[in-house]
This record gives sequence, C-alpha cells and structure tokens, in this order.
Amino acid sequence: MKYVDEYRDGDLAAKIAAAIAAEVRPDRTYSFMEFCGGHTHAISRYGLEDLLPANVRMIHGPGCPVCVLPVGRIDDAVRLARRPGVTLLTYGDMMRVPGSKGTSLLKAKAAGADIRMVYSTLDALRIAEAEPDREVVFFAIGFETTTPPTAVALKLAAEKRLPNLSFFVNHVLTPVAMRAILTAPPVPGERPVAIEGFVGPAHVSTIIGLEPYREFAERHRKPVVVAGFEPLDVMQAVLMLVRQVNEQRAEVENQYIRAVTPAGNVAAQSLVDRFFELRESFEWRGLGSVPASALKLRDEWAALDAEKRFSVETIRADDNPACECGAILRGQKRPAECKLFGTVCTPETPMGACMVSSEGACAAHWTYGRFREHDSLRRAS
Amino acid sequence: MKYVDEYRDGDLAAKIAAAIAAEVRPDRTYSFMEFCGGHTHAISRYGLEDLLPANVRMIHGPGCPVCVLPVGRIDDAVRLARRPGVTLLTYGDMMRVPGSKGTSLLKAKAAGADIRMVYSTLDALRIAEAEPDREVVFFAIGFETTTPPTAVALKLAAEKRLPNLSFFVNHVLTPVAMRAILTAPPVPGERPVAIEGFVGPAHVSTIIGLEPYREFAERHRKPVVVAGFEPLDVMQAVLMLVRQVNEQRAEVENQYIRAVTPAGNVAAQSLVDRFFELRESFEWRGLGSVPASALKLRDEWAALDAEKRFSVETIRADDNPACECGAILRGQKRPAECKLFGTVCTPETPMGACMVSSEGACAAHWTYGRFREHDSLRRAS
Amino acid sequence: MTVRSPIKAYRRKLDLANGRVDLGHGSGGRAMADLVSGIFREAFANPFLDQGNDQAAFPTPRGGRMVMTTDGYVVSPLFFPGGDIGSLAVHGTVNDIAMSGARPLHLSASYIVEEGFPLADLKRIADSMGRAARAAGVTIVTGDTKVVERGKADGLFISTAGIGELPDGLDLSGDRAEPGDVVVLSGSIGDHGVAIMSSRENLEFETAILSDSAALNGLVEAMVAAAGPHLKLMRDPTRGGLAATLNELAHQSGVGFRIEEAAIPVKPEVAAACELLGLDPLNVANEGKLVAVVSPAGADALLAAMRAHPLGAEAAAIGTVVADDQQFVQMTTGFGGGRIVDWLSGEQLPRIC
Amino acid sequence: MTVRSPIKAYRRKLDLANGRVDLGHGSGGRAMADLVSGIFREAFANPFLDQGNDQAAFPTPRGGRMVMTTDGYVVSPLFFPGGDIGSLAVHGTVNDIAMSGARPLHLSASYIVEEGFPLADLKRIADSMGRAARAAGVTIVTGDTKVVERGKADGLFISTAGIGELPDGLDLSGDRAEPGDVVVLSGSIGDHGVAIMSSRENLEFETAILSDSAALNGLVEAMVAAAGPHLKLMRDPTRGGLAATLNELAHQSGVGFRIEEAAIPVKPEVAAACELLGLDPLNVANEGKLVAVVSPAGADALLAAMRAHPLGAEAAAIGTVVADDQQFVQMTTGFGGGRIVDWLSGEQLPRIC
Amino acid sequence: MCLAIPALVTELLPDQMAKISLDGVKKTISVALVDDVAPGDYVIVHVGHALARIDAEEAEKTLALLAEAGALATLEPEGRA
Amino acid sequence: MCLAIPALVTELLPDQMAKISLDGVKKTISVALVDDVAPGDYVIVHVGHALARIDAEEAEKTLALLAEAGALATLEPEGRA
Ligand code: SF4
Ligand code: SF4
Ligand SMILES: [Mg+2]
Ligand SMILES: [Mg+2]
Ligand SMILES: [Mg+2]
Ligand SMILES: [Mg+2]
Ligand SMILES: [Mg+2]
Ligand SMILES: [Mg+2]
Ligand SMILES: [Mg+2]
Ligand SMILES: [Mg+2]
Ligand SMILES: [Mg+2]
Ligand SMILES: [Mg+2]
Repeated sequence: MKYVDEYRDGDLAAKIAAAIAAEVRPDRTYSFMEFCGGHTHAISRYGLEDLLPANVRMIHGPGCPVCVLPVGRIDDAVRLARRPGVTLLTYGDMMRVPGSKGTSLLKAKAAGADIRMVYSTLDALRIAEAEPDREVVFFAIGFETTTPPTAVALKLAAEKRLPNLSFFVNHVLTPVAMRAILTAPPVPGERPVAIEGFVGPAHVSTIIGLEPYREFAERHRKPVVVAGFEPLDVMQAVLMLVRQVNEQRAEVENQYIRAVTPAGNVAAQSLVDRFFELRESFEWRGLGSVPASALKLRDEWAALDAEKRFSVETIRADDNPACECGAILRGQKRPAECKLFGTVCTPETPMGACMVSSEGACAAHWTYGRFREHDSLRRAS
Repeated sequence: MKYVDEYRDGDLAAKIAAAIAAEVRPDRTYSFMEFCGGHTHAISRYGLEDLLPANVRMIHGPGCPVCVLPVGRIDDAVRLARRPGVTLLTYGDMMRVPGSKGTSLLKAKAAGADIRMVYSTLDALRIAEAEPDREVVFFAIGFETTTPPTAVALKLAAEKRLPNLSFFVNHVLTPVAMRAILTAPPVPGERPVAIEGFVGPAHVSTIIGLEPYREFAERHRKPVVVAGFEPLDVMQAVLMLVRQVNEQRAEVENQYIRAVTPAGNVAAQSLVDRFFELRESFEWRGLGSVPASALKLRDEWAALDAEKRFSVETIRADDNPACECGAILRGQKRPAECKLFGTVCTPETPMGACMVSSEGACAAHWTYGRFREHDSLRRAS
Repeated sequence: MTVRSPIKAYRRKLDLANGRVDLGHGSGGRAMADLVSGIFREAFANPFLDQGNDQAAFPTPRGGRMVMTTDGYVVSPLFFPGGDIGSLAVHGTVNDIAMSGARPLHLSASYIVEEGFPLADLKRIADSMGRAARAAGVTIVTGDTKVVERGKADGLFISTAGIGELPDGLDLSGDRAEPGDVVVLSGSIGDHGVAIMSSRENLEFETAILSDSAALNGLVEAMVAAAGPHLKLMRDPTRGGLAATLNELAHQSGVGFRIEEAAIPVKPEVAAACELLGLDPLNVANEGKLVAVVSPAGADALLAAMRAHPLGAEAAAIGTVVADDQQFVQMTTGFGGGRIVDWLSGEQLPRIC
Repeated sequence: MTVRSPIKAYRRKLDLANGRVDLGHGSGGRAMADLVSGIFREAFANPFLDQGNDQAAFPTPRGGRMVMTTDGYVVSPLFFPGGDIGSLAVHGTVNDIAMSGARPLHLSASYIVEEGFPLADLKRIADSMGRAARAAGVTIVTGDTKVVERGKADGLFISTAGIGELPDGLDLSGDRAEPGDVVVLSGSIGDHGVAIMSSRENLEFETAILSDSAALNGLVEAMVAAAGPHLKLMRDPTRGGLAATLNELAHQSGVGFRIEEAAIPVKPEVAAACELLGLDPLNVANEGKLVAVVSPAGADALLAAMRAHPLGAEAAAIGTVVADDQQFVQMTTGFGGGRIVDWLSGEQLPRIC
Repeated sequence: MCLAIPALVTELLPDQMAKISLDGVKKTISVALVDDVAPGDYVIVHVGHALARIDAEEAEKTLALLAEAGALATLEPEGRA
Repeated sequence: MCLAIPALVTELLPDQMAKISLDGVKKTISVALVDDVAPGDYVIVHVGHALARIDAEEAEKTLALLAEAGALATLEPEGRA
C-alpha cells in the first residue's frame, strides 16, 4: 500500500527509536497526549511503547467519537430505533456501545429493532430511496473528519427531497475538547495534569488545517505536532515534540505534510458550515458537559433533523461511578489503575467510555497491551 | 363423535347394501349424480363403490367450489396477492390450484407474495386489525354453505369500518349449476346425459332448505334426495332414490332431517341477501359460462369489494383442451377415460377442475379408487 | 368404458431452469421424493445414499458395520405439548438409527439460532435435548452454534446427526418386504402432528393430546431379540405419516400393501381434530411410532414382544404385503369398502372442502 | 502506579433470565465460548464433548477410535469467489475431522431451505457439494431436506456432520501445546473472510481474492507421516480467525504463545481490504488453513512436508509456545513492538474509528 | 364440498361466539348464524361458524329408518330379485 | 479515530463519484469533498468519501526527514546521553 507501508517500516522504526532515545534527557520524563484514538490505536497495535524510551509517556486522549458519546445519546438512538417504522443506520463501531441499563444497539437489534450497519453516509440515501415506507434515521457521529461526509449526504438528501430520511447528529469538535482537557480545574486529591505537548489529529486536520491548534501553543504553551496515523508518523511526531520540549519551544508543527495543509479542506469546511452550527454545550463521556463542543443542524434544515422530527429529549444517564475514564482522559490515571479494569470492565462488557471502542485508552490497553503489567509483575517476582 | 360415528357403522352399512341390492332391478342400471364433492369424498374415502350393486352408478358432480373456480379467477387472486402491500387470505384448499401458465397461490407465495392460509372468515378481521399497514384481501370462495360465514365477516368489517379489508368474492350457487347440467345441449358425438336422480347437497341445504330443488323434481322429473355427508347417509339416499325410480316418483326427499329443515337457515339467507346479489353470469371450470350462477357484492358495499378496489379484470384462460372435465361433470365420461388421467394429470399437477381438490371426480378416483382399474385389468388378464 | 394398461403416473421433471422450492417439497410426499432424486441423489451419487433408507449402513474399517443418519428440525412452535425441538431432535435421530436395528451411540447437534432468541429458551431446549439423550442412552459428543440475523431464521433450527453400531447378521432395509409378510404398527397414529397443530396460533383449537415423541431404540432391541431374522424392516412414520411411509416402502420393495383401517389405532381426540381440519390421520406425523414388516412365522412373537414394551403396548398387525406391480397401498375401510392410501399431494393443509 | 496481581478477566454469567442471543454469540469469540460453556456443556454433559476440540474422539465397539464433528453453514452470500455453501460445508467438516489426524470417511447433510429458493441454485450447490466430497475422498451417505416458509430462513442453511477413523497411536488435541513447541501456519490468512465480505452487497468493494476453502485432509496425512509423534495438535482457524484459534489453544493447553507478525503470510489485497474496513487479518476467517503445534525436533520435517503439498506451499513457523499463566497470545509486530493478540469482542464489524 | 362437522356447544361467549367440543377437541366458533344456540346443543361447524342445529329427534328417526332398512334386508337376505 | 486510508483514484464517475484502488481492492467513493481529483491522484478515504489529496512531494519530504533522523541515530549510536 503506497503511502502506508513506507510508514510502517520496522527497520526505520528502530533507527527513529534510537534517535528519540538519543535526544531525550535521562533526567526528566516527557508526557505527551495523543488526542486521537487513531494514534492510540497505532501506539498499541504496533507496540510503540516498547520502542519509546521509558521516560516518554503517552497519555491517551479522548479522540474517539464512539467513546465520548454519552450514555444518554446512545439511549436516544436506541429509542429512535425502537420506534415502529424507523430504520436506524449506524456505523458498525456504535453497535456494541452500552447505553444505560445494559442496552446497546446490538441488543436492541436482537430484540427486534430495525438497525442496520452502513459503511458510508451515501448508504443512507440509497436505503431511504429504496424503502420509502421506512423512516430512515442516520446516526451521525464523529469528529471533524466524519462531519463533511454527513454534510454531503445532507446536501443530496435536500436536493432529492427525500421525505423519509433524517439525521441524528452527534458530531463533536476536537480543539474544543483539547481545550477542555487543558483548562479542567484540578480535581482535589488527584495528581495535577501533566501534558507537555500534543500529538495532533491526523485526519481531523486534513479538514480543519493547523490554525485551530495555535491557541494551545501560544496561550497554553503546549507544543502541538499534527501527525499521521502510521506508526512512523507517531514516532516522528514524538521526536519533534521531544525536540520542542528540549528547546523550550511551543509551536504548532505539521508532521503530516503529505495530507494536511495549513488551511485544511476549505470546501469541506464551507459545506459543513452550510448545514451545521454550534450547540451551546454537549455532554462528553469522561469530560462532562463542554460548551460549544458539538454541532447541530441549522434551523433551516429542521426537516432533516431527527431530533426535531422525533422530538428527541436526551435523558442524562451516568456512567459507573467507579469508572476512572475522566482521570484517564485527562492523563491523571492509567487504565490498569481503575478498579474495574479487566475485571468487570472489558471490551465485551465495557463500563466506561475508554473501554468502548478499540481506540479507547482502556480498550487499547486491554486488547493490545495488558501483557505489560504481567511482564513487569513477573520481572518483579 | 356423536352424530358422526353412528353414520359410519360398517355392520349397518353391509345391511343397507343388502337392502339396496334387494331393491334394485337386475334388468336395468341406475345413474345418480351426487352433486357435492362432500358426497364424492364419502363415496371414495369409504369405498362405497364396493358396497353398491354394480348396476348403481354414481356420477360425480361439480359440487366443489375449489374445482369449479375458473383459471382466470385464480390468476386474479395471484395478481392481487402479488401487488405490493397486499396480503391475500385464503382457505388452504386453494393454495395448490393451478392458474394459467403453471402458476398457483403456493408458487406465488414461494416467489414472495404475502399469502396466508386462514381457517375462518373471522381470521380476516383479526389480521386486518392487527396489521393496519397491509391491504388485506379475503379470497372468498364457496357454495351457499360458505357464503353466510363470509357475510358475517362483511357485517363485522362494515361495523368496525376497517379501511384495509376487502373481499374477492367468488361465491357460487348450487341449484343453478344443477340446472345447467340438466339442460346442457347434447354434445355431438357424446353419449347423452343419463342422470336419473340427484343426491342433493348436505350443508348447502342446511342454509337454502329444500324448496330450490323442487324444479328438478317437478319440471325435470328427477328425484332429489338431500343427504348428509356420512357414508350411511349416502347409502340411505341411494336406497331412497332407487325406490323413487322403481316407483316412478320424482320428489324432493330429505334424508338429512337431523340438520336440514324445509325452509333452511332463514337468518343466514337474509344476511347473505343483505350483502350479495346475483352476477349476470359466471364462468365455471368444466361447465363454461352459466347465467346467474354466482354472487357479487351489492353496490352499496363497493368499499369492501376487492374487485372494485383493485379494478380486477378477469382474463379468460382456457383449460387443457384434452381435459374431459366437462363431460365427466355432466356424467358422460369417467375419469379414467380421460387421456391425461394419471399420466400428466395427477393431484400434484392437475390439468383440470376435477383433479384439483381431493373432492373432484378425477382426484377422488386417483387418490382413493384407481386400484379398481388395476384390479379389473388383473382379473381380465 | 375403455380400460387402458395399468397407470404409471407420469413424473414431471423438476423445472431446474425456473422452478422454486415450495412448501410441498418439504412435506414428505412425492414432491419431496422428486426433489431428492432429481437433485441430491445424482449430486452425491454413492451406493450408501442409494440404499434409500432413513439411515445409511456402511462397513467400518475394523470390521462390522455402522449406520449414520441426519435430520433437520424446524418444528414450530419450538415447545409443544409432549416435547420440544430439543427432545424431538434426539428422538428423531435415535429412531432413524434404531430403524436399521443398530444401537445408537453418538449424536452431533448443529444449532442455528436467530438473533434475539431468549437465552432462557435456549437453555431449556438444550437441557431437554441432553435429558432425552441420556434417557436414550446416547451422547451428544459434538456441536456447533451459528447465529443469524433477526428475520433470517425462525427462532431456532437444530440439525442432528447420529451414528450407531449395527449388530452382525442383521439386515433390515426398506427393500425387503415380500408378499405374505405381515405389517405391524407400534401404536396409535397422528398424535404428534395433532399436538403440533393444536399449539399453532392460527389454528386455535385445544386438545389434551401430547406428542408421542419418544426414543424407540429400547423397543427395537426387544423386537430384534424376539423376531430375529423374521424381522424384515422397520421405519418410523414421521413426516407424511403412515401413508407416506407405506408408499415409500411399497416403492422400495416393489410390492403392494393391504391394510385394515379398523386395525389402526387412532385416539378419539386425534380423529376429532382431523375431522375439524379436514385431514386424514394417515397423513399426520408421528415421532414415537414405528412400522415393521415381519415374515408370518415371526409375527406373533414380534407382537408379543412389542406389547410387553411400554412404547408398543398398542402394537397391532394392520395388514399384509401383497404382490402388486402398481405398488398400491390398499385399505379396507372401517365401513367395509376399499380405497387407496396415497401419499399426500404437497403440504398438508387444513381444508374447508 | 499501583500494579495489582495478574488480571483474570471476570466472566459475567450469562443472563439466563432475560438475556437474548445476539450476533456476538455466533462470532467465534469469548461470547460464544461463554454460551457453549454456560448452556451446552452442562446440558449435554459428557467427556467427549469436554475434550473441547472441534471434533470428538471416541472408541468404537470393535476397537480403534473414530471422531465425529458437525458444523452449521449459514454463509451469506451462498455463492462467493472461490466457492459456495456446498463446497464449504464439505471442506469445513472434512477439516474438523482431519484436524484430529483422523481419515474422514462419511458425511451427512441436512438442508434447511427457504420457500422460494430457486431449484437451479439448489442443484448448483448440491453438485458442488458432491464434487467437493468426491475430491476429498468422502461420501455423503445420508441427508435430509426441510422447507420453511419464506422469511423464516436465509435462502439455505446446510448442517454437515462427519465421521472419520483415527489411526492408532495418534493423539492430537488442543490441550497438548507445551512451552518450547513450535507454532506452524499452513499459509496466508484472511482470504475466506475477505472474499465473503467483498461479495456482500452492503460493503461494495471488489477484489480478485478467492476464498481459500479447501479440504485439508491430504495435507494432514502428509504432516502426520512427516512429523509422527512430534505433532501435538492441529486446528483450522475458521470463525474468529487465527487470533481466536490461538487463544482457544492457549486456554485449552494452559500456555501462552509468542508469535511474529512478520512471519504470518497475508496477501496484499487481503491486507488492503482489511485496512479499508478497519479489520485485523488475524480476526478474519479462513477455510483452507491450519495451525499446527509441533515439538521443536519435528518442526523442520513438518514444514518441509507441508511446503511440498500444494495447500501448504506457504507454510511458515510463526512462533512458539511459552509458559504463561495468563495464557496470552503475544505478538512482536512487524514494526518491532509487542502486543497482545486477543479474541475479537463480539461480531467482526467494519469500523470507521 | 363444505367440510363441516357436528360439535357440542359447551359455553356461550360474548359477541355471538361459543366454545364447542368435539370428542375433547375444543374450539371457539361464531354462532352468529344460528338463533338461540345454547350449551348442550349440537351445531354443524363450518369454517369457524355454526351453520345449523342438529335436531336430536330427527337424528333418532334417521337411525331408526336405517335400522329398519337394514333389518328388512336381513329378513329377506336374497332380496327381491 | 477516523479510520482512513490513502488510495489511488483510477477513474472518475458521474455525480462526483470515483473508482479507487488499494492494492487491487477496488471501491467506488464520493470525491465531492475534494476539488479537481484526477485519476492517478492518491486521496485519503474515510467512510466512503475522499477527504484530502496526498501531496507526493511532501510525502517524499517526510520520508527524507525520517531517513535523516534515522541516519543521525545510526551515526551516533550512543546518543547524547
Ligand atoms: S477500565 Fe472501564 S471503568 Fe475503568 S476507567 Fe476504563 S472504561 Fe472506565
Ligand atoms: S384427469 Fe385431469 S385432464 Fe382429465 S378430465 Fe380429469 S381433471 Fe381433466
Ligand atoms: Mg434421517
Ligand atoms: Mg427422520
Ligand atoms: Mg463449529
Ligand atoms: Mg392453540
Ligand atoms: Mg425416519
Ligand atoms: Mg465442528
Ligand atoms: Mg468447524
Ligand atoms: Mg429425514
Ligand atoms: Mg461487491
Ligand atoms: Mg475447526
């Protein structure tokens, strides 16, 4: 795969690892947050922890739209799907995400709701056209990456005047969440947040460009390196972050120059702008309510808005109080420090946001990395 | 089973057989038509041919509503069932009846049409109420016996104002068909019809009483004995017919006095009259077009009439030209005299009306009686 | 009247170009036989399958012979008076093994489950299946579970296969009926089919009739011991009922049967339900009955042994095998006349006419 | 950071009161293992089933041992690049027999057909099944066909059972892997799953990838001959892929595995399709591959014999068995890091994240 | 045609429905077509509806006539011929 | 998050759709979000849509930088520490 395999080269990885090892100062630690689940996945999937020096610590951020969607919105989707006549379309990732009372789309489907997995937003148009008797609702989730494809479907739905298609919109915003993490008031009794820099989103940045990250460098003095999702991209970004820290710089750098331009995808931005506007605030699993952190359809598209068409009223539902997702997403705890991790909370039966998708911090650690605890224990014994 | 088992007593049957044998004149034959498939069934099922004297010949009439429904009406039902949104309800008997081009409701169902078997007309109401999104069409067939139950369903449908239930009416009339058989012009080259008396309908007569048969006795000088469907009923009726013939009487007699009154079921008659009126003419498989031989819904019930709701236009379709059903139903031929009998025409793949239901003359002979040809051959060889 | 030569029904070839499977193909009648011979017999071509029995006998590498059989269970409803799909899946397969005279040994169970199926029901069925297996003395040694999307199955289907050990010297097969042999039936017919129909929602009648579903291997053991080489064949009259089984056997052995309606046990409630629905008990399914053909010399001993077993208490000689190149199953009715007992054409449907 | 004692994942009990079967229960992962142990193992309780292999071995009355296995085939679509449900139903069952080292002898076939199914397709599938059986040297000795109403099945399901003869002295079982043993894979992974997904309408991608569906009994014979007692076990990584199979084996043998990603053959198109769908080839199904565990002394001979067979041309040693009370399957990634290879949680679904 | 069977009415139900029994087989049917049906009556059941009431006396009469005809035949075994 | 992969555009189709190929795996996607896509371009594909075009020169540059960093490490194997 061109533009993929080059960035998975194990020999080169060993050399970059050596380069990082050569540049880190042994007398200090480096704590970087990779905001995106894509990076978390790459780190876990390729075992980057084994290649990075022990004093470089990666904090897994909340950048997984599946993980952060609050229980109440899952419940909304389940309720929508259970309505007679409604067909709910969803990306496969959402199927197993637990709502409240142990429900999920997978279970609602098993119990009879018409829920179908789609691969593309365009499937929604195809299905709505093919089945005019069904009320087709597209469960739109995702960060800035996934919003433009939803906007394309909205545009086509509006053009085709499909009376039976609507969108349950849950698109959320990356920079706002990054800011929320950085500005969260310290929780009494918890270690203070220690993020010294961000590995910035790959595909989100293809859309939004580099400008939105400038505040983190300039106001918060945190270096940001936008990076691709391949493991060498991540390693190079870590190297660039180490250098910024060592040189006491705080800049927005772009490692992912092959796909990300400073301005981003302007056409996509304006299409998104045509259909969406900011919500006053939105609930994030693990982060709580964050002002202006999500999008909704503009009033002029009310006809396409499933929330309006079906009078969706989200009922707040709480995660398990023992779940440490918040602290983990803020970099204050690690998955294995949660009491539920790997006992009652596993990917089969996730208790919190971070265990839901394979890109969540807890799930990635469970799925790919949990042998490390074991190894360290064995070494200790 | 009270009122059933008494009339299936084999010992008594042997005695009645002896009585008939005692009363028939050896110098002549007796040809009686049992109009009803119910009698045909009893004769075949219980092997009455073995109990009747050889010179008493039973001619199997067209009294099976499944058998006589013409191909064009089956095609109508298939077309109705294939309409998107339509659910066609039918008695099980109709499922395998072939329409034109080898189709049938069973095959249409296999190919995706929503066709369901029901046991009672009331099932139609239940289904229409339970599934308001379906256009439910009840495929109403039958003689005067089955028409009143349809009328009850019509009455309830009208009272409940079910907007999604309609009736595809194919109810036909017994006395009219009897008259058509008696008055059919002789077919050149065929033996003349030789019906000397009728075993009259059992359950039809519970509804219509005895009066309608009077014309056959009085105008056509044919004795009619209304008889029950149990085998002893049939034997007793044969005895009564033999006596009328021997005594040169032609009367309407009632063997089935336990269930048939002279006036019939007046309540049922008036309910039928409220909903139905005569069709100008109707096509019968085997008999051709017969004036005033069937019912249709009165204009005031047009809303319940599937023919009107779906603009049914029956397209005439012919039976296999080699099929001898007409001659068989008129008593001029026997099933085994048809070239197709038992070769290409069997109950699995019926070619004509008489092979369609197990009550048809050909089917009854195939299913229960065909060993007789074989036996007579063997005896001859 | 022209009488022509004996009639052999013309068998229309399967319409392989445009035909579709319909419910008639699954009803144990002629349509099904045509499907099997038109598609499967040719595709799988081998002498074991060609034996045409409900189980195949084959030599084992170490000497001796074994039999193997399979059946799919798609009964609806899954729970019915007198049993459930789990016990039925054991009984049906044990019986198909036992009909060859073999001792059933092991079963396999393949579950195809529809998404949304209640775990409680699954457990109830598996428990019932396990109980039935233990009671029949067989083990379910291997299994498989597949889940299909909602709407792509009818709750649960079970396919069971079974193997058994065939005693030396025993040769029971559907082609062994000879004129003069006696036909024996182990008990009343139609119970299973009526129990199933009574529990179907759309038929809506109530009876106290229970399915006869039972494992017959114990009865068979007693029969083999009592009749020895006089026993020619056994078969369980399941789908298509006694009528289908006798016609199959007539066809396979190239003989006719003459049976006596009065000798065939039918429970009054079964007879009544059949009257209501316009069905003939001869066409109704059984799951705990067998038909045996025995040479006259062994008939009495066989009947005595059967009647001594709880599952054969009502066993009766119902007729004899006759020479008949038409392979008719003829019956003297309780009324004294004669008739043919034919396969049912297509699916068994409640009638109004 | 607090490090606690080694983590044993808490296994939530099946919710037998209110739970329902979902698609995850059929996907070859932990949910399925829970279903089997929570319902079937207890219900059918017997030592043969408890062997926990894809086939059960048992002694035969005349001495010697046989194996029996069953699988339900519900593949959609029924025809896919490289095969169809008919050939698959033979290969899958032949392979489950062969994995024990047994010589496959006979199969049974239970067809559950949806009303309306084209006879032409049925014939094509039966013919393919017959061809696959002849090619694998087995006979389909017995069968059954049921027809269910439209909407109550997904066109056609086939359940196949099979029996085989186990050579004396051979004892291959999933519980025999020991630290130090070598793990061998017979060829590239993911072909079947990708071929199936590429032919699903709603995924809409095109590849030239064919299913690897094949009967492995010939390869197995060569392996047994070459490695003799050094060969410890074999298993075909079907549902759940290589990941599920290695985890099953780790669990059954109470060991861990360490494998090398770089040693596992994956066709570029399979890798590409997996990238597009967000899947891991380790979780994707195979139908013509096997994993073997062999003691180090036999590894070279085994690999040489495998590579000499057309179905093992790409055979590779992919790792070793290690002592690990956590029973982890650990993998050194092509990139040089370490990771766990876990069972897939629930159904394998295309991801966007 | 017109499969129908006599059954015992065991219970009247609302909406002109009734429970019937046929040798222990129970079913709910409509009695809308027959006036004044009462438990203990036998009615002829067709497609879920009662069509007529069985007249017990007339049934006796029929059986008596049958017996008489049978007896006659037995008395004159050779018949009239 | 945001699983996406670079793939080669092989053919433009009507309605702003295009055929892409990823090592022989072909798929039809929407290119509505990227201006002036042409066959031969590599685009980043996410949920059936192209999100961005890959800039071949910049990709080279990245690889060059990586190679340089790697080479540096190889030259100074002990690192700075
Ligand atoms: S292990 Fe589960 S409960 Fe604990 S922090 Fe992670 S997601 Fe929350
Ligand atoms: S055998 Fe068939 S074709 Fe011949 S008369 Fe009878 S129904 Fe018609
Ligand atoms: Mg069988
Ligand atoms: Mg069977
Ligand atoms: Mg299996
Ligand atoms: Mg009931
Ligand atoms: Mg059988
Ligand atoms: Mg198996
Ligand atoms: Mg298998
Ligand atoms: Mg069978
Ligand atoms: Mg495709
Ligand atoms: Mg296997």
